[in-house]
Parts: sequence; C-alpha cells; structure tokens
Amino acid sequence: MLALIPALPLAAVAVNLILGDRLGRRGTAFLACGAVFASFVLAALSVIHLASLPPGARTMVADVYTWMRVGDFKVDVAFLLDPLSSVMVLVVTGVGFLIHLYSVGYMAHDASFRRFFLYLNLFMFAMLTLVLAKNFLVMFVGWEGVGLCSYLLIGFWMDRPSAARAGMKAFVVNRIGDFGFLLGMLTLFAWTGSLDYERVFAAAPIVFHPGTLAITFATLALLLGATGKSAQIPLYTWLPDAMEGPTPVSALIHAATMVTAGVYMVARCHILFTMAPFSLETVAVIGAATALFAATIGVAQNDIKRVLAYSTVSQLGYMFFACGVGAFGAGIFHLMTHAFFKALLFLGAGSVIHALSGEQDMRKMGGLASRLPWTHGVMLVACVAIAGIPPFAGFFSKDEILSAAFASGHYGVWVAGLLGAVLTAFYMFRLYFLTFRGSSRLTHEAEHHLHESPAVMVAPLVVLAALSVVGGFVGLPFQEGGRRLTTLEGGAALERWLAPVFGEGGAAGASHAVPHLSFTTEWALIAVSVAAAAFGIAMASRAYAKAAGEPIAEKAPRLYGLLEHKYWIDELYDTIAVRPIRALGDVLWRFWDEKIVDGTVNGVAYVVEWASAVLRVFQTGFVGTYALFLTLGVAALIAHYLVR
Amino acid sequence: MMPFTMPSLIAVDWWALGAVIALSVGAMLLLVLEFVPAPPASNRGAFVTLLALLAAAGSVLEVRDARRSLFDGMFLHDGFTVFFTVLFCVIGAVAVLQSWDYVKRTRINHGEYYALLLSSTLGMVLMAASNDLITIFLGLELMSLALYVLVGFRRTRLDSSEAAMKYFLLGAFASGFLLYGIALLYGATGTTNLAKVAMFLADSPMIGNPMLIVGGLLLLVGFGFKVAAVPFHMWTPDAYEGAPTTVTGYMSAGAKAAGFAALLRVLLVAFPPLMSEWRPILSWIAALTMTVGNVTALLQTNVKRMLAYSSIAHAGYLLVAVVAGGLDGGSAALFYLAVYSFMNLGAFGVLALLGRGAEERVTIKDLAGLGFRSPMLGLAMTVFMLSLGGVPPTSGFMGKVYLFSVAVKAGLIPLVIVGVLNSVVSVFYYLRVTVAMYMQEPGAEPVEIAWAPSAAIAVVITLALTLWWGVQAQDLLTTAQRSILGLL
Amino acid sequence: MMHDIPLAWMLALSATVFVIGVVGVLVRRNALVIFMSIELMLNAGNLAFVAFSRALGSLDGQVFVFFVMTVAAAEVAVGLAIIVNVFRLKETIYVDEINLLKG
Amino acid sequence: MTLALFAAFAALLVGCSLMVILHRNPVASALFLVLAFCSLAGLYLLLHAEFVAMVQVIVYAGAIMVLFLFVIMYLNLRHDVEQGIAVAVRRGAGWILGILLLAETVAFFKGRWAEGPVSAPDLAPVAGNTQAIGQVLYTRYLFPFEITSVLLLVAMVGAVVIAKGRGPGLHPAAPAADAAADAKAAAPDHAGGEA
Repeated sequence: MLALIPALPLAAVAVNLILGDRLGRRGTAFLACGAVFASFVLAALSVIHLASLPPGARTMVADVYTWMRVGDFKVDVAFLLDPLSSVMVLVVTGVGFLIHLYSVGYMAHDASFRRFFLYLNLFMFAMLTLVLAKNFLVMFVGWEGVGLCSYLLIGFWMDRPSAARAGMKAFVVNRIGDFGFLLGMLTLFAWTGSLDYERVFAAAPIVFHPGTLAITFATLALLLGATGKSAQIPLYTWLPDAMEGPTPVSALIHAATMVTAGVYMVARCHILFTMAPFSLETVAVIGAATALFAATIGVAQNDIKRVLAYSTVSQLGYMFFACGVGAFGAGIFHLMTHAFFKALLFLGAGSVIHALSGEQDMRKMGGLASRLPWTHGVMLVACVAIAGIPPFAGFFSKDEILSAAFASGHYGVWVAGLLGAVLTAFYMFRLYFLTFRGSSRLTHEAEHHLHESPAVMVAPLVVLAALSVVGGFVGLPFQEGGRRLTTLEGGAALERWLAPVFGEGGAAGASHAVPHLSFTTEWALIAVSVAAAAFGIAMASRAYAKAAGEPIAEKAPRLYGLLEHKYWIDELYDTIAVRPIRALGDVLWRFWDEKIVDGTVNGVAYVVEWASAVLRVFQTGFVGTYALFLTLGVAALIAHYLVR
Repeated sequence: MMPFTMPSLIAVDWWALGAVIALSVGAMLLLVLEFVPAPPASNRGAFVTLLALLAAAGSVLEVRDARRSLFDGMFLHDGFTVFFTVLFCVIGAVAVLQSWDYVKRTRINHGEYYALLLSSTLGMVLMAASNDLITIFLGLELMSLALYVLVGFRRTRLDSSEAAMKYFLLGAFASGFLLYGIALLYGATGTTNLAKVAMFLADSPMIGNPMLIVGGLLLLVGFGFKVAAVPFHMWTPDAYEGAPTTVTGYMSAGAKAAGFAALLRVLLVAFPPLMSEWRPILSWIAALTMTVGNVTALLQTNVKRMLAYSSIAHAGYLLVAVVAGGLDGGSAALFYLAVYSFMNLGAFGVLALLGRGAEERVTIKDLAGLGFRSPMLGLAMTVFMLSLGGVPPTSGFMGKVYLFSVAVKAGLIPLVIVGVLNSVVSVFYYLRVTVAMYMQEPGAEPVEIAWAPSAAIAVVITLALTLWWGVQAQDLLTTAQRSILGLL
Repeated sequence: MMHDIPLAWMLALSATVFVIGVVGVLVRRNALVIFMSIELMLNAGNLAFVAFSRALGSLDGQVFVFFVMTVAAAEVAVGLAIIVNVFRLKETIYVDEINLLKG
Repeated sequence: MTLALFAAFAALLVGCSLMVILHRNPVASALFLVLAFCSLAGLYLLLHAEFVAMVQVIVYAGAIMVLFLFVIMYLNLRHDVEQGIAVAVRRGAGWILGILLLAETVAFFKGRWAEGPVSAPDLAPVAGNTQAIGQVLYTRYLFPFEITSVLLLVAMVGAVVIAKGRGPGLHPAAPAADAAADAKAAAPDHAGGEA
C-alpha cells in the first residue's frame, strides 16, 4: 500500500503520456488531481494505521524489489513510513492536492495544460519517493527527480528566455548540492557498508567516533546537499529566480515541498548530525544567517513573488537553525506550518496576479481589498500567520524554534532569529498594505479586467487559510488539558508523535537534550517574540498603510498639509528604521546577492569555460601536436619512475 | 627441440571458438556475396551481419558456464570472454540496425562496410579473450585496421579522410609503443602468456627491473590510446567527428570496451603483484582523463564532437574502477562498460537519424526544437543525455553510484571527489542538448529526420536498456560479478 | 661467431632506433615520412624481440617478429591507401596543412 | 669478428635511420629505410635468426618499401618544404623530447639494470632455424597465424575500399605524365643523398 502512494502519480503520468491529447482538458485535470487525491487518502489511511500501533513500533515498511546487491551490500527499492515521513507525506499530498486543484483554474487558459500536469504529477512522484524512501539511494532518486521537475517547471514557459535561464540556474545549483549529497552518501556507505537508514543509523555510533573527521565530512557533505535543495547560503540564488515558473509551481515546489527536502534530510540524519557537533553548529549558523539575511533582502523587493521567494529562503533558514540547535521536532513543526501559510501566500499572490492579468509589481497594485474580498481575507490570515501572531500557526512553530535556540544557549542565533521575525512581519505587511490597502494604482486596462478568481481556485485558498489558523494547535499539549500554553515539554502533540524518531522533547539523543526553561522565561520569550512581530507590523503599517497613492493628499491638499506635522513620528520611523532597513536590503540584494554570490557562481563558470577554451587550443587538429603530447605522456610516465 | 605434433584440433571446444568462427566466416561470406548481384533495395549485407553476430553470441552463450583454455592457453573461454563477446555482438547488432538505412542513405558500399564491421568485432572478441600478448596485439590490430577504414569510409569527404589519416597515423604510432612494451615484457619475463607472466612475477618479484616497468608503461600507453585516456586521447574528437555517425557510435562503445577488456585482463591476470606500481599512475591518468574530457566538452557546438569528449570523460570514470581493482573494481568496470556502451550508442544513433542523404546535421543548433517536432526522438535523446550525466533513474546513474561506491570502499576518496565533481560539471553540456531540443526554436532550415524502422528499433533497444538497467540493475550486476570472477 | 653480442648492446641499439623513429614522427610533416618513422619504431621492437629470443633461448620472440611483419604489411596497405585518398582530396600530405577537424 | 660485424651493422642501422628522418626527399628517405632494414637483417643473422632475417629482406625491404616508393612516385612528391617558425618549433620540440626520452631510458636502465630470466635453456644448435620456426608456427601459434589471415584480408579489403577509383566529388590528382616526369627529376636527388 505504501508503494502505491508514489506510484499513483506516476501512473497518472503514464496515462497522460499514453492517451495524450485524447484526454481533453477536463480529463487531464481529473486524472492529475484524482491521482494526487487518491495518494492523499492512501497516505491518511496509512498514517491512521501507523497511529494505531504502539509508539515504539510505529514504522511501516514496503519492500518493492532488490535494486542491486553486491555481496553483503544490498539496496532495495523500499519505502518507509514512520512518524517523521508521515508528517511529510501528509503535507506533500495534502498541500499538493490543493495546489493541483488550484492549478486547474490558474492554468485553464494555458496552451500546454496537459504538459503542466504531466510535470506536476511527475514531481509528486519524485517528492513522495524522496520522503518515503527507506534508504539513501532511493531518497537520492527522489532528490534528483524533484530537481529535474523543478527545472522543467521553472522553464515551463520556455518561450521566455529568462525562464529558460532560471531553470538552468536552478538545475545547476541543485547539481552542486547533489554533489554534496552523493559524496556524503558514499562516505556513509564506505564506513557503514550500507545505505539503509536503519542500518546506517545503527552502525554510525559504532563506526564513527563523535566529532571525528569522517563523520564531520559526511555530514558537511550532506549539508551541502541540503543547502542546495533548501536554498540556504551559499546556494540560495536559484530560488528567487525560480519565480519565473507558473505561480502554483512556486507554491508547491518552491515553498511547500521540494525546498523543505533539505530540512527533512537533515532531520532524517539527526543521529549523524548530533554526532558531529561542528556540523550541527554550521547548520545553526547557516540557518540563522540565511533567516536574517534573506529577510533583509525581502524588504527591498517590489515583485510580489520575489518578496515571497526571499521570505521562503528566510523561513527555511528558521527550520535549519531549529535543526542546528538540536530542536529537530521544532524544525519539522515549522516546516509543516510554513507549508500551509506559504502555499497560501503564493496561491493568494497567484490569485492577485491572475486577477491583474499577469501584473507582479506591487507598486502597480493597491486597494484590492474590496475588489478581491476572498483573496484579501485569506492573504491577511496568511500574513498574520507568518508574522507570528498568536494563535495562528506561525506563532507556535516560530516561537518554539526561538525558545529552543534560547534554551540551548545559542543567544546569537536567537537574536538573529528575533531580528528576522521583526523583518518578516515588516515585509509581509508591507506586501499586504501595498497590495490590498491604500488607493488603487492599477492601469485602466488592469482595472477593467479585474475579477475575483473562480471557485476552483478560491476553495483551496480557504482550506489552506483554515489550516494556517489551526495548524499550530498540534504544537499544543492537548492531553495535558491546557495546563500550560507552551511547548518544549515532551507534551506537545506533534512532538509526542515524532518522539520515536527524535527522542523526547524534539531533541535527538539524551546528550543533546534541550534544557528546560522555567515557566517565566518561556512566557517572557513568547512576549518578546510577539512584541517583535507586532513591532514589525506597526512599522509596516506606519510606512505603507497610506503609501504611494496618498489619497488624502490628492483630495485635500490643505488638510494634508495640516496633518503632515502630526505624522512627524512617521518620518522619524522612516528615517531611523524603515529607510535604513530598506537601504540595507537594497544593498544586500544588489551588491551581495547579485554581485558577490551570483558573481562567484558566474566566476566559477567563467573559470571552467576559460579552462575549456585553453584546452581546446591544444587540440590543434595537427597530427604532430597530438603525437607530441602522446610522447610527452610517455616521457612523463618514465620520469615519474625515475624520480621516485 | 620440440617434437612435431599435430595441433589437437579434435580436442578444441568448437562452441567456445564459435564466435571467432562465426564472425570470420560472416565477414568472408559478405565479401563473396559482393559478386552475386542483388536488387538495389535489398539489405542482404545487414542481414548476413546480423545473423553472424547472432550466431557468435549464441555460440558462446551455449557454453557460457564452461571454462576452456584453447591453443596452448592463448585463447581463454571464461566468464569474462562470454561477457565481452556478447557485449560486442550486441553493440555490433545495434550498430548494424543503425547503419541499415544510414549506409544506403549516405551511399556507402555496404558489402565491405559490414565485412569490416564484423572483422573489427572479431578483433574486439580476440582482445577480450586472449590470454597472450601476441593474440591481444593481433586482435587490437585487427580491430584498429578495420576501424581506420570504417572511419574513412566516406572517402569522397575530406573530413572523413582526414579523420582516418589522423586516427591511422596516431594509432600506428601508439602500436609502436605497445609493441615495444610487449618486447620488453617478453625480455623481462621470458613469456608473453599472461598467466605465465603472473607466475613468473609471483616466483621472483623483480619489481625494480626497468625492463619490466618500462614495458608495462608502454603497454599502458598502447591501451590508453585505445580507450582514449589523457594524454593519449587527442585523436578521439577528430576521429569521432569525421567518421560516419554510425561508425562513431560503434567505435565509441566497442573499441573502448575492447580496450578496457584487454587492459583489465592484463592488469588483473598478469600484474596483480605490481599493483602498488600501477595504481598511482592510473589514478593520475583517471583524474586527468575525467577532467580534461569534461572541461573540453563544455564549449563544443558539434554534438558529435561533444560526445567524443564525453566518451573521454567516461574512460576516466572507468579507469577509476580499474584503479579500484579486484572483484569489486572489475565488476564495476564491466557494469559501467555495458551501461555506457548502450547509452552512448543510443545518443549516436539519434544523431545518425538527422539529415537527409549524406548531409550531416549534428550541431547544437540543428537539434533546436527537435523535442517538439519528434517527441519520441527528443525523449530518447533526453534520456541518453541524462544517463550520460548520471541522473537517476537511468542506468548511467546506477553505473556511477556503483562505480564510485566501489572506489570509496577501495579508499580512493580523492579520486571519487574528482569524479563526482566532474559528473556535476558534465551535466552542463549534456543539458545544452536538452535545452536546445526543448527550449529553442528550430532554425530557418529545420533538420530533416530520416526515420527508418530499423533505426527506430535500435533507438528502442538502447532506450529500453538504458532505462531498464537504471530501474533494475541486479541482473547485469550479477552477470558482471560472475564474469570477472574467472580472472581472479 | 660463437660468442654472442651482449643483450644490453642490442637493447641499446634497438632503443636508439626506436627513439629515432619517435623523433621522426614528431619532426616531420610529410605523412609518408612519418609513416616510415613508425616503421622504424616497429623494427626497433622487432630487433628487441629477436635479441631477447636469443638471450632467452626461446623461439617465441622470432615468431612474434613474424606476426609483427604481417601486421606491418597490413598497416602499410591500409595506411598508404588512406594517405593517397587524403592527397586526392586535399592535394597535400603535409600533416600541418590538414586540420579541418580541430578544437 | 662478430663484434666487428655488429659494430658495422649497428652503425649502418643508426646512420640510415637518422637519414630517414633527416633527408628532405621522401624517395631518399624510403631508400635509406630499405638500407636500414637490410642492416637489421644482418643483425638478425648475428642473432641466429636466419628465418627472420630472410623475411625481413623479402617482406620489408622487398615488398613494403616498394609500396612506399610506388606511392611516393604516384603522389609525385618532391623535396619537403620545411620552413617557417612553426616547423622549427615543432622540430626543436621533437628533438628535445626524443633526447629526453633516450636520456631517461639510459638513466633508468643504468640505475638498475637486470637481465631477464637468467636460467633460460639454451637453444639447441640447429643449422638455420626455419624448420623450428615452422614447427612452432603451425602448432603452438596456429591460432594467431590464422588470425593474421583475417588481418590481411581486412587490409586488402580496406585498401581497395579506400583507394579504388575516383568517386564523385574527388578532386582530380596531378596528371600521370607529370608524375612520371617528376619522378625522374627526383632521382638525382636521392642518388646524391646516398653518396
């Protein structure tokens, strides 16, 4: 049954390929969504069955066949459902189904409707293979598969050169990450003699000494793979460019599922990472740096999807540093809530873009709240959720991460996370105000075509909005009867669920258990993080609530002049906070992001191309040259022996 | 003095020798058939060739579990021989299917073409089956001579002739080194029989003897030339580009596999005592070969030439397996050779379909938009490119994973890092083909696709094998392991 | 006639001829002369074979020479045909004037 | 006596080999090659390889080199033009590399010279070893011997395929009359070279 979950989308792909255009649009949509929905139902049934097992024995395994066997080394095509992968599989199929549904409306007028769903189903297959894999090799297949599909989908509108370029970039950067994954995998294999999770994790404490070079190398190589897939420093540049793809793709692949694969992989290998403290510290530092850094850049973006893209990078940073401070459960928790509200944000943005016939520049929006009531409502929910205002989903997971960072003594990381939280609230509400509030800055034509999205698009939005509201409650200690409204004790529902994988308290292994915080400290931390979010929202509202259009100024210039002085506080804010942050974001984006990071990537490419050109010079086409090199080779071989 | 004895032909296992007989008889039959007129539309030559290849493969498979030593230990029939004989025959058969229409289209004399194809297959079989440097040398020359001619077969075209000349001159040059190496080895050990060389080295380890070392090095040069290892690789792109496309596919798969077969047999049978001597050298050559091949391929605009560099790079990966040595390394090499042969043959097979008549349309530009104009062809080419780049779930991926894991196990971590990094780089240029096919508009004069049923069959066969071995690698892996067992 | 030439001398001679052949390949531009130089290399190998055969007291080396000669004859037939064909198309056999294929 | 003969043949061999690669005229090169082969045959005689010596003269000097000369004449080749910086550079590199190779080998062999297997049995003294070779060839080496037959067949077919007739698209070569005249013109050169 387990194998059916990824197999269904694959079957849909096959049917799609075989029947081709005979399917028709309706048939295609039904096939694609149906397959994913069936997967979701199957996944839900499996998880329910899993829950019925005693906590210690919550694993379901499906061996399909033996892939390769060399002596005692054996790799099966096999799937595993345990509490960790169950969270992932539900998120992937659930959110995936909603996005499939949404796409039916969003892509309704696209000429390549069938091709889109073909790729999308292929992606679902790869992603489900990734999360359900029982060993590293099967995971790697999914890993490469999602990369490939991401490439295909980013470049979906291939008549746009920028789309083709972005797809290429995504693929290449991902390949660098894959290099790390492969290397880490091979190292693990060399030491443990297996690629099966169970056997690797069982053998690891025996064959590796904690903190030695081998385990550090292996985990760092895996981390490189994770940073590539999850768009962390230094391999994040592909994600903002990936926004060239259709918006549902951004929601599904570049927000909810594929990009979280890196986090999932780190969490999956938590046993290895906890054995390599240096690697774990690196995870924390990379995560915190990315969280803060991407949030800063997000402030400076005007393209609605790029804001969300940098926001995704930043939120993934939170998940990473949760893992880095040992709170793997908190990382997965945030992964889940993030999937809800970020998918919602993207789909909402897509709805806006759809309504505006493709406009993505927020400077040309505004005042859409009344025109797109549904979209406005769900977007507001999502913004509140991501900003971390209780009792929305984002609050619980983010707070859990921050208090874990504080509790484990990573104060620097905690401060970075807190600053990031301020910025997150700021740029999200900047987006909200610029898009939905203020006066309309639409072109006449856009105004004319403005319409709310069809029901098939709105329905998934509403479901996701509901999830964004209640999704965080799994972090509550239900069974404790609300004795304490906080987490970190082993009581929270999600953490109890994940406990067989990560151990009690979301931390792996007793050695790395997060110390418990006192009741007061916890509440203080909650207060601080809520205050941070509120501060960010306040700043955004001051700066942008009446932004750009300045309706009062137009209608009553005199009155506006009078009121102007009352707003001096705004200007103060503007000068001391908003402007510097925007400027910083701008500098980081234009200089660091585009020059340094992109420059490095391009630089490497140039060096390789240069080397290629040089090598081609030697290939003169003359027999004499070739013979000369051959003889040189012979001379070098003999010389090698002579000097030895 | 030796008493005069009739060679004991009666005792020869004719099944074991069946491949040699079938291939040589087939070649002669083709030449004789040239004198029997046939309707112009007939493809008699291709039929006969296919039959001969089938007979050859069938005959060794008939006695696949037997182990025979024929002609005083010169010709060995063991698992290794069976594996390579069948591999060469299938490669040859696929090449025949690809040539079926191509040869007629480009107005190549088919009788001689197929006869030479069979002869070079015979040479390859001999290289793999020989246990004596004399027969290895003769097999190599037989294969090479036929290939020199095949490369220059479009003799009215300068590029083809030029390619043949370069290949020939450099090949003969390398043969000179190889021959001298064999001479020195003969002088150092008193025999050319590999098993006896091994026995001799085991009895009196004379590691320091310069004759032995220089001889071994020159042998390495000779085989390195055939498998296109840096710095003996420079003929490859020119010869591959100039040759008729079907010949390029055939030689990139067959000749390379044959070179590695001989190299493996020599290294694993005769020279295990000298392992510590040749391992570092081969490691350097492997690293260089991977890097130079991949990096130079990056800027190529001619796909045939690009694939030539890619085949150099693949020789580098294969050398990693050879360096790893032993049962694991050997079976990884065999596995990878089989996998590589078919994905490469497939890619060249697709290229051979492009263009009308004798024209050749194999630049990246010519491929633009191919994915839409011919979806199946585009899909096949994409799979071959992904497989060459080592992306799952293709056979190329399984080959690389197995090969690199074997190398890691053998402690060759630096080499594996170089290899994995190289396979990352390689995706750049393999992807350019896909990008051209799916993301670029065809030019003013879109390339004509010369579909033919036989070529379609060849594409399907190569595609199926490439995918099948990616999804289910176990059979091939077991076969490769069983085959290498006889050598150790 | 009964005392033999030392093996080392024969080897030195054969190595010299071999290197002369290699140099010939490297310095000449006429494909035919290059080919002749390759023949020199092959013959140097033959000389080594015969010398070893004598030193080892086995006939294998001489038989090998016989095979090498056959191979050389075959190579000459094919090689000259190829060179003649190139000349027909390009009117030159200077290898440094023939580089249509390069890069 | 043996030593003197060896010295003479060796000197002739090295001298002629050098002339092969030094002489500008391909015809002269070919003729020097013939001479080199003949001196090799002499060396083979010294090594008691009578059969090989004979074949050397008959096959190499007699057949192969005639083919070479025929092609040189057919292609109407005169003095090679060896001018220009590129040629000079290549020439320099070639010589340096050659000398390096030789020096390396000498250094290598001088450092740790070792004979091959020393305990080899001596050859039974026979009057000419042709019979012995024949016996070995048709018994132990029967298989490679048969392979050479295929090899020669391939060579034949290959040569015919590549060189037969002028197909469409081939440029006409120099007229035959010219070739003959040029061959005559080339003759004095090689005579001079030999002297």
